[in-house]
Parts: sequence; C-alpha cells; structure tokens
Amino acid sequence: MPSDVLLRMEQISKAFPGVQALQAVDFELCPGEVHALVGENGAGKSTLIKVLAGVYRPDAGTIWLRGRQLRPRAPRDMMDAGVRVIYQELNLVPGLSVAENLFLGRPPRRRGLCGVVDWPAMLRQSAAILQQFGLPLSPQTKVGQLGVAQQQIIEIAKAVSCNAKVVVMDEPTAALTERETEQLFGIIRELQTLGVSIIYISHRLEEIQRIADRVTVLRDGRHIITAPRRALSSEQIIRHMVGRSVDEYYPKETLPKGQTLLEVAGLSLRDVCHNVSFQLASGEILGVAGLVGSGRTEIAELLFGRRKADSGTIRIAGQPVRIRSPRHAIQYGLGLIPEDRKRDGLVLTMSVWDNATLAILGRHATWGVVRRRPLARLVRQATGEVRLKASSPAQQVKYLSGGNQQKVVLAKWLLHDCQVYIFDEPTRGVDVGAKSEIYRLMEDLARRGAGIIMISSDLPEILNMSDRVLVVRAGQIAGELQRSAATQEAILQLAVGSAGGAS
Amino acid sequence: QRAAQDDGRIVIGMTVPSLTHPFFVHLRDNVVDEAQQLDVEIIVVDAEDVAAKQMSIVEDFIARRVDGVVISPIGADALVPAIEALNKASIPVVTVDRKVSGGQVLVHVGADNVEGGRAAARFIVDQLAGKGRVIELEGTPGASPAIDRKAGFHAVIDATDIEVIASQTANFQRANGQSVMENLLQVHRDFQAVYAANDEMMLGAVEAMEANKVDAAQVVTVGYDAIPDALSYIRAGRLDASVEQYPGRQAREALRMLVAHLRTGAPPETDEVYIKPVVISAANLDEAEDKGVTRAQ
Amino acid sequence: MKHWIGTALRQYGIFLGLIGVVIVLSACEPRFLAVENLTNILRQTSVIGIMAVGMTFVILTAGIDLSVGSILALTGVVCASLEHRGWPVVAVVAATLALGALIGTLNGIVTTVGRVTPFVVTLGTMSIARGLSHIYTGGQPISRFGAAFRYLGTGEFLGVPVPILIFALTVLLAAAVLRHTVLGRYLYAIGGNEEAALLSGISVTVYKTLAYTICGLTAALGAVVLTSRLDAGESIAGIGYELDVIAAVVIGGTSLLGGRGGVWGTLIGALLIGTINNGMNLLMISSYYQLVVKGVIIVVAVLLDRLRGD
Amino acid sequence: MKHWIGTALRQYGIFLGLIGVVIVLSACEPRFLAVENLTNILRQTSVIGIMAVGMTFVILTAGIDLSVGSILALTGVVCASLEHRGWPVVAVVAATLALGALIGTLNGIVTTVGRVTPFVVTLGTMSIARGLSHIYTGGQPISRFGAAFRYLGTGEFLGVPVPILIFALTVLLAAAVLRHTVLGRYLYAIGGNEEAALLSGISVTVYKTLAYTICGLTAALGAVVLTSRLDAGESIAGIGYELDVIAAVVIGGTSLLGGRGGVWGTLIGALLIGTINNGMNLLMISSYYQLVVKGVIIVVAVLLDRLRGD
Ligand SMILES: Nc1ncnc2c1ncn2[C@@H]1O[C@H](COP(=O)(O)OP(=O)(O)OP(=O)(O)O)[C@@H](O)[C@H]1O
Ligand SMILES: Nc1ncnc2c1ncn2[C@@H]1O[C@H](COP(=O)(O)OP(=O)(O)OP(=O)(O)O)[C@@H](O)[C@H]1O
Ligand SMILES: [Mg+2]
Ligand SMILES: [Mg+2]
Repeated sequence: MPSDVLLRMEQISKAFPGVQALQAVDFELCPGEVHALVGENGAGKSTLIKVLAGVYRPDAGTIWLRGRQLRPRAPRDMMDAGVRVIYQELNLVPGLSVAENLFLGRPPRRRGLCGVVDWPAMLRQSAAILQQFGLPLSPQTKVGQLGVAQQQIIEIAKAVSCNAKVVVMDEPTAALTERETEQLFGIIRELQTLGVSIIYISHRLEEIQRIADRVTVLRDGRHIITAPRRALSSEQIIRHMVGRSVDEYYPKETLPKGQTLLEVAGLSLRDVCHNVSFQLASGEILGVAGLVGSGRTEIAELLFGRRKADSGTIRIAGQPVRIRSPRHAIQYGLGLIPEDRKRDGLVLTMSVWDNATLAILGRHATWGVVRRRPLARLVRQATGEVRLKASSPAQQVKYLSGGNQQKVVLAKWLLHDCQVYIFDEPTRGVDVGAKSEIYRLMEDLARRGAGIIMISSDLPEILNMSDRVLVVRAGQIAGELQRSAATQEAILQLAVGSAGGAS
Repeated sequence: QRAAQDDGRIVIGMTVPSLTHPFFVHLRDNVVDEAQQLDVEIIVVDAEDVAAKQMSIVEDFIARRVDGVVISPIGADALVPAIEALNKASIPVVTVDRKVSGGQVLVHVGADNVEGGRAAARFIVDQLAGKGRVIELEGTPGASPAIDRKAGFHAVIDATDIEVIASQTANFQRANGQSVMENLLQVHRDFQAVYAANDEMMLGAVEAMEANKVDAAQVVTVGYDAIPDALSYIRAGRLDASVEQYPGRQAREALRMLVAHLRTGAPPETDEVYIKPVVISAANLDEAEDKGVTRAQ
Repeated sequence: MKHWIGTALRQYGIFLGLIGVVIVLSACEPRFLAVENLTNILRQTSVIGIMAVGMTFVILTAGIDLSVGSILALTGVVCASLEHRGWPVVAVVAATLALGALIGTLNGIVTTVGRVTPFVVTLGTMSIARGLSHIYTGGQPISRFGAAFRYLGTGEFLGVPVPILIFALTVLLAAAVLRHTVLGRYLYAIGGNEEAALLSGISVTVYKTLAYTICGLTAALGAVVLTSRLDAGESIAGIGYELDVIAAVVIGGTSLLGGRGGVWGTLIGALLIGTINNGMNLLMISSYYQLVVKGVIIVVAVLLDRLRGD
Repeated sequence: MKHWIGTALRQYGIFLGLIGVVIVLSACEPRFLAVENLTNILRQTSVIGIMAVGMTFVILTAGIDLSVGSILALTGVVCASLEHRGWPVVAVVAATLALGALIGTLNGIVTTVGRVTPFVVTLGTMSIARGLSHIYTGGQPISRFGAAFRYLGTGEFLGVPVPILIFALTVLLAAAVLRHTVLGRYLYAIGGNEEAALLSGISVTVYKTLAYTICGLTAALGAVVLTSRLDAGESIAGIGYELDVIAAVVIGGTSLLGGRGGVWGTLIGALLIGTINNGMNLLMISSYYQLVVKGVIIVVAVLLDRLRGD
C-alpha cells in the first residue's frame, strides 16, 4: 500500500431516519490513483462521497486531505480544497446553456470588473471543452434539450475541466455507450498522468477491471474490503458485495416468435428521425443500439405519444392507430420506462407505494376510491421482484439510492400489464444482483407474450438479451441484426457508419 | 366656452376613493342621476383607496381633456399635486366629501368626518346620560375617514365620564365587524354602547350581538354613513342611529355648481358648501336620503 | 384514524406554532380557553377555512387561484338573490355551488388548455367576477333572509354551530379525497412532477382542471356560509380574501411549488390566523400594533416549527 | 444592443398582447396615441415598474415578496420625514434606499437561513412594516417638500420626466446585471435548479438573500419617486401593490416556479397593466365594467401571446 496518502476518511458514520447509511467506514486515496468504490444499490457509496463533498455532515468520523483535517460545511469548501464530484444524479440547470452549466459556480470574469461574466471567454472555452469531449453541440444550446447521455458528458466535462486534485465519479458511465466510455477512460488516464486521483463508482465490473488500481467494497454501509484490483476477480468482488455468489447473468432463451404486436412504418419527425420502420412480435426482445444522441430515445417517445410524428404509421395488433398522448399509448397497451428517472419517471416527493401504483391506480379504484389492499399485495410483489431496498413502501422516493429509484420505475411498469414494453436504459445504475433479476423479469414478460423494445447503451446487455438488434444512427435505422449475427463489431460498425451494414 | 370644444357635450370625470364603500356607491348613483338631468356625460372611476391610483386617474382625465373634474380625494395632502395638475391644464375641479389642502378648487362641497364623529359621540352621551361604557370599532388603520371619525368621536367622549373600554379595527368591513365583535363579547359583557366608524362594521356587530344573546335594546348602537341597509335596521329597531352625511346631496350640489360654471363661465357664489352631518335615528328617519330610489341601472 | 390524523398534523402543520400561540394567549387572557371562545374561533375561521381547503387542491398541483374572493362575492350575491326569489334552501345552495364550480372549471380550462399561467388566469377572473357582482347588485347589499337559509350560518346542530360542522365535514371529506381517491393521488403526482404524471398516463388536463373546479366550489360554499351568517350578500364581500386563504394553506405547510402538503396543515394554518386575530382582540392590542404583532407571530410560529426537526 | 433588446422583448414579453391592446385603443380613441398620453402612461407605470424590476430578481429564484407595498410605505414615510428634517436630497435618498435594502435583506435572511418559505416571511414583513409606518406617522401624512426633492417625481431632464428616466435606468441596469454579472447568472441557476447550484459551490444563501435585498431596494426607490410625485409620504401608500407588482412580473413571462424570464418581460407586463388602466379611463368605461374589461384584456392578451408559438 502506498505510503503517501492524499485523502483519508476515517470511521465515517452517517445515519438517516430509519437507515444507518454508513457505519465507521474507512477510505483512502493516493495521488494519481483510480480507486473504485463498489457495492449493491443502497450500500452507501453515494452517501460516502456526499460526506466527502460536504453535502452531508457525518455523524462521526474525520476527513484528512494531505494530512490536514477538513470540516466541509458546504460543497464550496471541498471545491476550494480541490475536490470535484460528478454526482450520480444529474445536477445541471435545464434552463441555462451548455456553456453556463460547464462553468456553473465559476464563470470566467472580466478582468478588473469583478462580478461581470466574460461571455466571449466562456463561450470560447466551452466550445473547446465540447470539442475535446467530442460533443457536436453549440455552447449556447439549452441543457434541458439534451438527452441524458449528453448531459452526463457535460457533467463529466464540468468536473474534469477545472484542475481538481481529486475527481469523484459516481456512475459516470451508466448512460454512456462504449464509445463515450472509451473516451472517458482516455480522460481518466490523462488525469492520472497529471497526478489527479479518482474515485470511481460503477456497477459495470468490467470497467473496474480495466481502470481501477484499487477496489473498496461496501455492503450495508460497512467497509468490507480494500484491495489492489489485481488481487480481486469480478466473482470475488460480487461475493463481497452481495455476500453470496450471483449465478446466471443473462438468462436468455430464445422463445418461439408469436404474432406481430407492433408495426412501425416510415416514422419521421423533422431533425429527429427519418423513415423508421420495424416490427415487434409477441415474445420477442428487440434490442435497440446506437451512439449517444442517435435518436433512440426520440423514437421511443414518438411511439409513446410524447412527441408527434410528421409522418408514418403505427399498427398495433394489425390495426393502424394514432397515438396522441402517453395516456393514449397506455390504452393501446404500451408502457415506457423512461431513461431519465428523475425527470420523467418518478415523483420524488411521493412514496415508493404511490410511485409504483401511479400508472394503475385508475384500474384499481371503485368510484374513484383506491382499493388499497389488493394493490398493496401487488406492490409488495413487484418491489420484491426488483429487489428494492427501501425501509418501507411509505418511504419517499427522494431518499432512495439511485439504483433503488430505478427499481421503483421498473416496478411501476411491471405492475402495469402491457402488450409492448419500451425499456429505455432499464438497468441504468442497477447493481449486478438486481440486474440479472431484471433480465429474468424481462424474460418472464416475453414468455407471457409481451413484446419488449430494449434501448440500451450497455452492449453486453444488448448482445445477450436481444432476439434481434436494431442499430440506430442519426435518427435512422442503420441496420437490423439477428441474434446470431449480432456481435460487438457489427453493431459498432453500423452505429458509427464506417461500413455498410445489412439494411 | 370650453364646452364649445369638440362635439359640444360637456364631459365630466369623477373619481372616488372606493366603490367598495356603500357610501361612495350611493354618491356615485346620485351623481350619475344628476348628470342625466343636467344632460352632461360623466365617468366615475374607482381609485381603490390608493392615492397614487387616484392621481393617475386624474392625469388620464387631463389626457382625455374632460371639461371638468369632481374628486373625492383619498388624502388631503397626497392629491394636491393632482389638483395642481388640473389647475395647470385649466380644468375646473370641485371636491366632494373630503377636502384637499392645496391647489385651486372651484368649490368644495362636503361634510366633515370629524364633525360626524362628534355628532355620533354626542348622541351616545345623550342616550347614556353621560355615563357608561362604550365599545368602538375603528376603520381601516391609516385611512383618513377612520382617523377623522375617531378623532371627532374621542374629542367629545373623552370629555365625559363615558369610558371607551375597547377600540379595535374592523377594516370598514361587515364580516370583520362581526368577528371582532364576537371576540370582544368573549371578554366584555358590561357595556352600554357601541360605535362603529361605518355602518358595514356596525351591522356585522349587531349580527354578532344578536347571535350572542346580547339584548340589543339595552345597548346604544351608532353607525356611520346611513346606508339603506342601516336604515332598515333602524326601522326594525335593531340599530339605534347612524350618521348621515348626505353624499347624494353633496354630489348633486357639486356637479350642479361645476356644470353651471362650465356653461356660464361665472364663478360660483361661494367656494365652500358645508353640509352638516345629522344623526339619523328612528325619530328622524325621513331626514335620511332615501337611498334605494336613485340606484343606477 | 385518530393516530393517522395525529401524524398528519405533526407532519404538515405548524402544529408547534399553533400550540405556542395558544399557550401564550391562554396565559395572558384566561377567557381565551373558554369553550365559547374556542367555538368562536372555529366559527370565525370557517369561511376562510372552507375556501382554503379548496385552495389546497390547487396549490398541490403547483397552481394558484387568486379569484376565490371574487367568486365568493359573485356566488354570494347570486345566492342572496335566489333566496330572495323564494327558492327552497336546497336549490339555492345547489345553484350557488354549481356556479362556483363552473367559474372554477373555467379557470382550470383556460389554465390547462390555453396554457396560460394560473396566476394570470385567476387574476383576470378575480377582476371579472368582482365586476360582475358589482354590476349584478349595483353595489347594494342584498339582505334579510328566511330562517331556513339563516340556519346554515347561525344555526346549531347537536350543539355545534352549523358553519363549524360544514367546515369540519369539508376538511374530512377533502382529506379522504386527497388520501384515498385517484383524484387526490393524481393531484399530488401532477404537483410533484407533471412530466412523470403525464408519462404515467394521467390526464393532466382533466385533473388539474378539477382542482380549480373544487376550489371554485369551496369558494361558493364559503359564500353560502358567509351570506347566511351576515344576513347579507354583498358584492364587496371577500376583498383580499385570496391572500388570507393562500396564507392559511402555505402556513399550513403546503408548498407553492406543488406536490407537498395537505389539508390538515391547512386546517392548522387557518386556525393559527383565526387564533391570532381573536387573541389580539381579546388582549385589546391597538390597531397599528396589531399589524406588527400579527406579522411577528406568523413568522415566529413558522420558525418555531423549524425547531421540530430537519 | 438594439437587436438584443428586440429579441428579449419577443422572447419573454407578451409583446403581441401589448401591441394588440395599443392598436385597439388607438383605434377607439385617437387621443390615446398623443405623446402626452404615452408619457402619462410611462410616468404612471414608473413606480409599479421600478418595484417590479426588483420583484423579478426574487421571482427568478422561485421566491416571492409580498412585503413590497409595505416597504414602500415605511421607506416613504421615513424618506418624507428625513426631507422635513432638512437633510440634503442625496442623503435622504441614500438613507431611504439603505432602509429598503435592509428590510429586504432581513426578508432574505429569514427565508434562507431560517428556511421559512418566502411567502410566509414576507407576509409577516408586510404586516410588520405596515404597522410600523402607521406607528411612525400616527396615521398622518407627511407632506410638502422642497423643490429639490420634488424634482425626483415631477421634474424633467432633457424633456423626459424624471420618474420615467429612473424607471428606464432601473430596467437597463437590471437587465445588464441579470445577463452579465455573476449575481444575475447565479439567480437563474438557483431558480432553475437550486440543488445543482448548491452542489456547484454557489452560495445559495447569499445570492438568494441578495435578490430580496434588491427587491427591498427597488421598493424604496419606488417610495422615493412616489413620495416626491405625491408631495406626501403616507403610511397607507402602496396597499395592495404586491399584487400589481407580482402581476407585472408574471404577465411579463417570468415563471413563479423560478429560473425563467427577465426584466424586459416585466417592463412589458407593467406597461400592459398601465396601458389598460389608462385606456379604460380615456374610453370613459364606468367603474364596474372596467373591472370586467380589465380582467378580460389581461387574459386575452396573454392568450394572444400563445398564438405566437409553441
Ligand atoms: N437523504 C437521505 N435521506 C434518507 N435516506 C437516505 C438519504 N440518502 C440516502 N439514503 C439511504 O441511505 C442508503 C445508502 O444510499 P446511497 O445513495 O449511499 O447508496 P448507493 O450505494 O449510492 O446506491 P446506488 O448504487 O443505488 O446508487 C440507502 O438505504 C438510502 O435509502
Ligand atoms: N427538445 C429537443 N430539441 C432539439 N433537439 C433535441 C431535443 N431533444 C433531443 N434532441 C436531439 O436529438 C438527438 C437525439 O437525442 P438523445 O441524445 O436523447 O438520443 P439517444 O439515442 O436516446 O441517445 P441517449 O439516450 O444515449 O442520449 C440529439 O442530437 C439531441 O440533441
Ligand atoms: Mg448511489
Ligand atoms: Mg436515450
């Protein structure tokens, strides 16, 4: 173990009403090190870094940076000390431009005129940063118009572009595809050479294997082990995380194809997608792959009536339909698990129970009065199936860990008996144990005769779970691959458009 | 000669403090009726109890080039600039009910709120033979009629053996009059008179007393403004008296003098017409202006 | 049930604040705690309280309704004139409530379908409804009603004044609706995250509109009680009530940003305001100082509530 | 610069609504478009407009300030009495502005540090400041000022009335602050996503408080102009202004939920209200109908704005 420690957190404890999120956790970070922090959903990872960032004040424990004890009272204090955090939940201001978000809290100022923003400099520097991160955006774009992945990249750029000593990344890749992930790793390596230390949280263990120097595992708010990455295999890490071994990652079996549930032909919307056509059969899982910003989410939103297409037809069970609103879509048996849980999926101020039942309340009511008892049983079942970790169904969703919030969104739609499920990044931020559980649930749905459209940026997930893969590029279907033909290379080629694929 | 301008019809602008007080509603109704008889056009604009708004209204009148202005100013001081602006535009102005403390006014027709307060107090002193306990309901804090009526009332009552046991505001509103009285009744049962700075509050207070089994016949009750509702309470024996300031007569008189001036160009004989406030009780009910009749459509 | 109310009170309301005010007042003035006085406070609070219940629905959706005072006036004068025409009390009340609900619905439709911010829509309605009630009455009150109608504002049922009963029923019904019906849950969802509600298939337009309907309805119910209680329907009734009503809701812990709060808090908020007004009368604080004292108490009561936790 | 203002106007304001109202009015009444009348409207709008500029800062942070009317009264009477004591005009103005800023800062501190919702805090201040101004003056206006002081409300500079000039400068300065300074940008960030602003190291407490400081400051500036214009400082000045001021901001397109809008919209909102009031007086619409017409115009003007896009 290196002797020169940059950051040391000692015996950190933090309790929230009803949960001991952290219990006497020790953590340390050396200069230039990538230190991975892993654990199940709700293990306390985000809480630990929020303590470090000065968002939460710990109940007990001390933080030392370069041998000096710190008592951060606000995020500003730790920023001044050189610690930058990319939080798990996106923290951008939707109404402001990309440039302003990149420089949020530290805009360049006019020399001599303190307090006056230097707009030209800000736009110039932003353009440079965007270029460096390969984002083809104008710095003046409003962040609210961007997809989750692009927002995530902006979050990363925001934290990385300001000469921090320590960068904390809480699941930075959950919404990213291979290409952006590679880019991020490149940046991490660059930072390392500059002596910047990185705390890296992820549920994708292959990433940990690739970039981490050391790994710390948390379970139920306790420190389990810290070891050099080479000393731990993925299986060992999982065992430390869950306390048992997790079997059968991808339970995919090929089911006989049923009748066609959904037929989309020539769907177009100006600047968003062109001539999108595909079919979905009962019992089928249709993977949708593509680069960030390729328009996959927009296609889902068109199907679900959140946006209106300029042209094109949608048939459900052979009947042409016009979907005018999400409500309408739901009546036709569609369900959408949106990619941005905080913006589109959850009512943060409401309880787990309320969120999970939101889409089916109407069906479980007599004269408008909710029949609680049968619903309660359903909720218990669904939250059990996704392995939700919450103190009670009455707990406010706001206080759940990121992965558990995702599970609530999943539970909501599992409760709703749909013909067609559109999953947009279903396992974003979900831990390995629960992931395989979710795959099993998708299998079950397919077996029951539902059709599933699974939009995902996680290639292994696409490869292992799909019967067929659609690859989207710049709002068009770049190609369709059968399960047997779907390989990482084939998908990537179609996605970036370097070689002509099947179409 | 002014009237000869444009289409030849005389146009009068009038602004009153607030058409949410029945007093001014009555005043408005009368002035509208009188304008019809005089064959002049009139617009009455509510200043919503805001001096600045009243000033803006006057400025709009000037921009509209009305021939004359009737104003019942919200504040004696704050409307002086408005009067001065009218003077500058050579538009004759008369004041009704309340005065201004500067500028050139053609004539003031009014009754004195301080004097009205005194009259109410004298009525109580008479009825109680100079001894007893009285509850006072005040108007909206800071409003000039609230201050004047209170001042007049206390000027008389404080010189006697009558004790004002409670003075609370009910904001000139009936619902407030009712709840404030209900509250006061929780701690005060021994009182012989109630004075309210307007009828709205008084009627609310009467409702409160009746609901709380206070024998209204044993209590001298005096309101202010003599609105029709109050007169009917007096007729029914549920209210003893109310101070009448003859807003209808004031307004008609003011308008007549203004129009006469506009038609003849001659200045009025006097620059102040003073109408004495009268306490209306069951004994002199017919001295009240019959306020139901002239209601405008 | 009892436990549930208790929890709700503690959760939303500025319960401590109210308790604090009550303690101080009863120390200063022993008669404050007399049953008649407490009844008094409840009776006086009933009109604002009933209206605040409806306002809670609107504010929960992150909306606002400035027109309640004017709706009270318009429905009040219509109510009074219907009574004068000799309609049976039930019909008078039904027609009044229907009118209130109608105006509320219009507010809701312009807000949702016309996508105009509710502040502006209801500001417009506030002005229009006030103008209409003045025009309808010519500015003169309509007064003197029959005993049957007056029972609603002044009568007693099993020893409890009828306005208090109506207020209590409104609160209980609203609490049940908010907690146990689809409508209630949807309103919280819409206020908490309208986008998520929409994507869950909730017809945001319909349910938001319903919130304004309910708010108009309770304003009309307040009008019935007030008109009967005062024995007069006036076009000047309810001026400035919007602020009192919204204050009751917000002091009671319902967030103007929507999604959080409830009707129990509103009950406490309304009672707090009523208690302060009553207490200052009992203590005979003079009118200028009343304003200062009232302001200080409101802020301190809410600050006191902060001590409680978080 | 010119282009930029134009864009801003079209973006935020209900520009079309204002244009529509102006066209209708000038068709009905030729005198409406006379220079004196337009000057008139601007002059009348200046006090509410100046206050609305400060309110824009607060509403951008998703806050609200109900106390502006009372701050106007309190600072107005203090201003008047300082003038009477013979202080030089500059000192009178400086002291008045400082008092307004102080009260605003107190609002801000209780809101941010005390974590009490701004609606309640400023409701309290509204009552307290009103009471204090009554107590300070005993309810009597303080009037008759020297020529130097009266210049601020009634004078002209290069042919432009001074209140209009002050209003214009306030708008320009505020627009520059909101767009070009750290303060302005942080306020948008806080209103758009307070959590994100906090996590980005912005001192939310300080900047939010500053918004209230500015709002108090502009209320005091409004008081200076009003007091000078009316030649009197009154403790009842500005009653009900909070609604007019907030209405100007919201009609101008600034969202009560924070983060969106700006001071150009507020300018148009204030002008729209001023124009409607003026127009109805010119057209000799009688008082009760004015209320109806005003309400209809406000809603229609904002609806008209919807036609424009989205
Ligand atoms: N503000 C809060 N209030 C109450 N409980 C909280 C709060 N924040 C977190 N918790 C709880 O603390 C525990 C740890 O949460 P944390 O967010 O640290 O988990 P995590 O390891 O980051 O999980 P994930 O992988 O899902 O992001 C969870 O049980 C969570 O519900
Ligand atoms: N409201 C909008 N206005 C303008 N452009 C938009 C808007 N929403 C999305 N876009 C653009 O549409 C494209 C596709 O968006 P998006 O990033 O959501 O696609 P995606 O394939 O789902 O990718 P991911 O989900 O990985 O981000 C992007 O270029 C994005 O900038
Ligand atoms: Mg986490
Ligand atoms: Mg997407």
